[in-house]
Amino acid sequence: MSGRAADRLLRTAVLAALLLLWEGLVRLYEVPHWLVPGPLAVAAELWRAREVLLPALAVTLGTALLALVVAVGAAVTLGVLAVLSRLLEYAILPVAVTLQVVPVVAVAPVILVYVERVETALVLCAALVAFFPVLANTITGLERIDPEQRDLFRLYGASRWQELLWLRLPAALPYILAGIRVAGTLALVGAVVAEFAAGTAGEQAGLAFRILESGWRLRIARMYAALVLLAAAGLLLHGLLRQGERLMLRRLHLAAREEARPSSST
Amino acid sequence: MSGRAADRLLRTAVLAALLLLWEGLVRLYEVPHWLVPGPLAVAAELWRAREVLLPALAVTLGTALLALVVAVGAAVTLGVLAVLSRLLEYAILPVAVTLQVVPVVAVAPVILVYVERVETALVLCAALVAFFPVLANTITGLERIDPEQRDLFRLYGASRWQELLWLRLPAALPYILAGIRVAGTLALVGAVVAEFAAGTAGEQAGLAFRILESGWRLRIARMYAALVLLAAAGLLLHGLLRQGERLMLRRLHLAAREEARPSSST
Amino acid sequence: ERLVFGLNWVAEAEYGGFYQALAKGIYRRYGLEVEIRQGGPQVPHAQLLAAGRLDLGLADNMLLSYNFVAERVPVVAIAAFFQKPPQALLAHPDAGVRSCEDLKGKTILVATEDRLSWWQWLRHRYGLSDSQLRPYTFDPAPFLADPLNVVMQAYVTAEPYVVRKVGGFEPVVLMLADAGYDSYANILEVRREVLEERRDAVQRFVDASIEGWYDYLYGDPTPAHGLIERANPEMTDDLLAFSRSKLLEYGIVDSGDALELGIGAMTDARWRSFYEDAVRYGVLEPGLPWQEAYTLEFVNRGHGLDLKRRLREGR
Amino acid sequence: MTETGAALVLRGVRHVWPNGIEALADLDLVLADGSFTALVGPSGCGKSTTLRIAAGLLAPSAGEVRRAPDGPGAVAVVFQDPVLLPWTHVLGNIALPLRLLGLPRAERERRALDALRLVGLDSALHLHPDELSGGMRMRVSVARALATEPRLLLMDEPFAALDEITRFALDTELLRLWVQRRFTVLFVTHSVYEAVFLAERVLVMSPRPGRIVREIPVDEPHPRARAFRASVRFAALCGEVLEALEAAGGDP
Amino acid sequence: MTETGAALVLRGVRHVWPNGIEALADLDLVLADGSFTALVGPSGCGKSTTLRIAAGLLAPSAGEVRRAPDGPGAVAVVFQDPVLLPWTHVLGNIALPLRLLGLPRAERERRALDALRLVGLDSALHLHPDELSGGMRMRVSVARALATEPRLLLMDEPFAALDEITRFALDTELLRLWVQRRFTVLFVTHSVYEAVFLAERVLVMSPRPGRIVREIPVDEPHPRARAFRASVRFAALCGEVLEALEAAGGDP
Ligand SMILES: Nc1ncnc2c1ncn2[C@@H]1O[C@H](COP(=O)(O)OP(=O)(O)OP(=O)(O)O)[C@@H](O)[C@H]1O
Ligand SMILES: Nc1ncnc2c1ncn2[C@@H]1O[C@H](COP(=O)(O)OP(=O)(O)OP(=O)(O)O)[C@@H](O)[C@H]1O
Ligand SMILES: [Mg+2]
Ligand SMILES: [Mg+2]
Repeated sequence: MSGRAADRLLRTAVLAALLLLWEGLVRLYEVPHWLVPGPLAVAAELWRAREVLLPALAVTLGTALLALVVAVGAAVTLGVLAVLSRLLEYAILPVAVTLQVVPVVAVAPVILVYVERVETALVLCAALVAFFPVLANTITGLERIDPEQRDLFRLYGASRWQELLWLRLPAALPYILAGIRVAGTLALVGAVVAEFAAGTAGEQAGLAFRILESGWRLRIARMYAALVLLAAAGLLLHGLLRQGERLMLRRLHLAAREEARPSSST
Repeated sequence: MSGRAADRLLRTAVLAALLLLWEGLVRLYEVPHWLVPGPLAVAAELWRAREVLLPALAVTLGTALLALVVAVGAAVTLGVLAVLSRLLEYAILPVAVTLQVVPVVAVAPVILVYVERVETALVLCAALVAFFPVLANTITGLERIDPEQRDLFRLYGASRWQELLWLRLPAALPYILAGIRVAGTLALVGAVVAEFAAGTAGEQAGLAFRILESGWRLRIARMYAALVLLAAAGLLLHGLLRQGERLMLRRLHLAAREEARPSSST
Repeated sequence: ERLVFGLNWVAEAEYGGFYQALAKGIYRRYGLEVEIRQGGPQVPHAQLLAAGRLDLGLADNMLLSYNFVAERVPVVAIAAFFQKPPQALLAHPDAGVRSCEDLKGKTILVATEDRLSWWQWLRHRYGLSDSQLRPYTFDPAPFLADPLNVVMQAYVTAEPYVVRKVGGFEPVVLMLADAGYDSYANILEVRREVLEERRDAVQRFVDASIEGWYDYLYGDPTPAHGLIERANPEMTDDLLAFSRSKLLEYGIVDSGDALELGIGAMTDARWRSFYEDAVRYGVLEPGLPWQEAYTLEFVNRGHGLDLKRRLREGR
Repeated sequence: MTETGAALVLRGVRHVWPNGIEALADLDLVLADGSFTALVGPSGCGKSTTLRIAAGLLAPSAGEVRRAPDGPGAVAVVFQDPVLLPWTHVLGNIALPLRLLGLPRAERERRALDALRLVGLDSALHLHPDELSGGMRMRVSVARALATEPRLLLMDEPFAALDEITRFALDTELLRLWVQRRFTVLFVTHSVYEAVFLAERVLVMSPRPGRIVREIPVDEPHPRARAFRASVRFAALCGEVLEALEAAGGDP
Repeated sequence: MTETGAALVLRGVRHVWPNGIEALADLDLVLADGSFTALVGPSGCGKSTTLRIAAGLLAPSAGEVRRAPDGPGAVAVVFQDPVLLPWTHVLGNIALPLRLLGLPRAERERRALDALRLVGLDSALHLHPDELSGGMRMRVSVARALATEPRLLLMDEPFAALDEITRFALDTELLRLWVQRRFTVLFVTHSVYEAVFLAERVLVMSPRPGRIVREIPVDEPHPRARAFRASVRFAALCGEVLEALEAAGGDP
């Protein structure tokens, strides 16, 4: 069995164990079904409600992905600007922290007034949730460069832009990518929270609506089914981003190499 | 004027400029006061409502700080465990991503049902919001160690724990601290969101309650006053964490040194 | 005897009777030590009630009561403190909206939650469409930003006050009750377990609350208002007085069956007809044992009618 | 040489890096216990790779590696780069392996200070690596290896960053220690003179792929006097190594 | 030496690091345009610090620094560490300064390839720094500096990580280039032999605090033959430098 196959097996086994634990706990403590249903009940409901939940997932995922792109684009741009000029840093950081700290429900009304399309408003709200970790990591990464490498650039008269493009950005990549990985899941939860706050229902209803609806109707199994879908989407997104991160860092020879090592004896 | 004083002056000037811009925009576009009030109106309201808002801020800040401690503790512990054992990693990451992706309002019922004290429930909810960036950065940092330094530890028969304590953790510190900085602001917004979900009102009401209540009553100036307080708290927290981060990294000789450099000629 | 009673929203005049009962010691007189817990927009009220975190709670409308049955959650409705739902639509006087017939073509702000309840009634009765909807976040700003084209949902007890104060105009009010949405509101719900084990205490709570409501509506509301303001400092005397006057004006608490049977009154006919409407509009599934959603054994006894008479005469 | 009683045996060792570069091909190397061997070869021929395989830090693509004794503390390596931990001072860096090996605190301090004195850095005790010069860093690395008192010492150009005087002083100290403790040494150096002055035999590697092409015994008894460096025999031996090196062929 | 026509002048330069270490005290150094100066001194005496100040990368605590000509491209530095960018290959690393200096693509490639050939790495063109041996990395760094064709070349132990053969070959190449282009060289080395073989004069530094204590002219004309290394004059000069170095005093 190859290492990768073994890895996948282990991963699946752990997941199965977690689900078993969940079912076991629910049964052992006789947790009522309308509080926390067991995974079997949730799975059954997931199957039953698939025609409602999957389109909702698609809507939310679409919002989240768009928001991720917007958030990463904005955060990296702002991070670059903040590092390029102290003046800009002092302007950008307070605004960024403020936007991060203010809950979506409080900004949603303003956004809804000024943005005609609800879909656009949702993307904006979700992006607001996702962008700060990327910004923070980008700034940290851009600032943590090797002083000798920087000397090299100074020596040959590099402009700030050249230093940025050929030194700071590649050197900051591990930080930026770690931030993007966090932003991926945040964009997803941001999309849901935005849906809560901005409230769409009907045919373009996202998962948030299904979660709320199930909550009000006390169809908790369905609510958990929606949450499970959300979690699955989150895991998938996280896994993809992590994989992409690894590939990119390896390509750029920035990965912390794991070399083949001898076993203890031999 | 010393560099630091100049710096502070610049910072203040930029902040003042931002406020001026805000007031200017509000006046120029005649934004109605019940949509976005100008900073002057907000400042007046802040002063008027100080006896309501300041205690609320204290409550929220208390929740946020506790949540930050809990989140950082949990995230670093889990990050360490995930790096120590692949099995644990496969168990921890899905759960962590799930908890990150599921909105607070959806987990709040379960937490509120099982946790007797509302304050404790609030802290837990806020910690849930804050902990993922620390976890992600911790894992990234713990995994990105210098292969030669690792060889050194292997050579002298270091146990996993020794490697962790004396190599991985110090080497990961810049990542962990960047994560904590993000977590600080997230804990704050998390506290507010948790207050929404747990719905504490009355005497121990935090800022969330003031924000919502003012929003419905269209006392938007008061809502903005609450938001301004929140933002100020966020900025303060962020600034403190950033300063602490710098000091710590400098003490450990992990900072990217900025040396005195000659001016272009001389 | 201790009872924890959860509100489904933050403290306001809509709960005036309960606060009055608390403030004037009516509960204590009935041997009860009642703790009132506020709710809020995202507070999982129903789940807290079902899980036993609360002994008694309030349902916003009858749909929730039926949902308890549909999902086999052991919670029952025992009294309806609002005979009419206080929900309404608000329009600018110049928007040309005089009745629900005029809503066609208007943009309507409706909260997500309400799209599953009264919006279905409105939509079916007046041939409206989902495409008219925009989100309502309980913030009237989007309405005020474009009052000639936008119609906003509202609690008749609160938002008209805000609109008048901030928007500077007296809005047209369309009561949803008049549009055929005849749900009870502020429905007192209790877990079956509590009902069976502490039947007597529950009855005393209902009776004391009814007295509280009569006292609040027809007596001096100051004690309740004091408590409400303490619980929710954003409340003002002004607003509370406004809300209370609307409760009286629209007969939200005391009208219809309640005039005969006392506050809290419920009838089988109303529960049946609402369920049938809900099925017709696709909100609930047919075939539900809908009678299990409620019990009439605690109300309809004319409790407090003499108190009401005394209060009115005293004035 | 027999393999019994050998401190290190590499048999038919081959190493191919993931990028396809064949760093070593069929390399045989036996170090008798207590012997002092120098390894020279052109840049990029595979000396560092050999050392890492010998230390057990890199698994060869093929071949056999044996160390006796083995286990933590038996082998010490001076890497080509200093490989210091930036977050602790010189003393902490030197004490690290001693801590890992579980030595008591007092013993750690004594050994660390001894080693620091040996490399002439007792005054830099509390400086951090980023406050040291290149040569000082390398000396810390040497002190760290010596402090563990290993049975097998693998050194990758330990003194390349040092001036002639310091270098010679450290050469002499190393020899003194070796005569005293008789550990086994594999010493990679670029200085032919250093190799001949220190070692009992000099191995010459050739590149592409790396293997050992020449073995030159240096039969001068230890301790060696300074006069040896001025002797005709020394010059002749250096000449022989240089010739072998030239024949091995480097890049330029 | 007059200061007019000097490529580099350091006057009364003093440097104290933030931790209080006085690395340089009242250092005077004048490099005539087109001259070749070697700088030797015990480990930690301040050679690298001097070079960084000379290059304009570090502001001295006191004193005056002048370079002529100055500006991007006029000065090139070979740092003591290779300082390569890990995310680009050898060619990219060498072409980087040329790109920063705004040279057209074709010119960049030509110069980079020439420099790589010079240091014998034309076969490693597309390898990344983490795939190179220590000596190869250092040669990339040298090639990077040479490719910019600077007027002032500051080198900090550029060949310390190289074997004798490669080192001598590169010494010779460097001299050939210097004779051809007549740029100014300040060459820090630990090899007294290398210093005497290459330079027109050898400066000896003493530590704590660092200053120049001896200047030894080497009046052998360039180009120098291999025979110079075997001459008695060479040996005598080396002896003189070694003596000065010993007098300067190092750490051990
Ligand atoms: N991590 C690596 N990945 C790929 N190739 C490598 C790696 N490390 C070394 N090499 C290649 O292996 C060969 C041998 O490298 P090694 O470091 O053993 O040489 P060396 O003899 O120590 O050279 P030097 O004297 O320059 O230090 C070189 O050709 C180099 O390009
Ligand atoms: N960044 C720094 N901070 C503090 N002290 C430093 C720093 N860099 C160097 N030093 C100190 O300055 C002195 C001179 O260092 P420098 O690197 O110039 O020595 P060097 O002559 O190049 O030595 P070597 O031959 O070992 O490279 C040393 O004593 C060192 O401890
Ligand atoms: Mg090597
Ligand atoms: Mg140096």
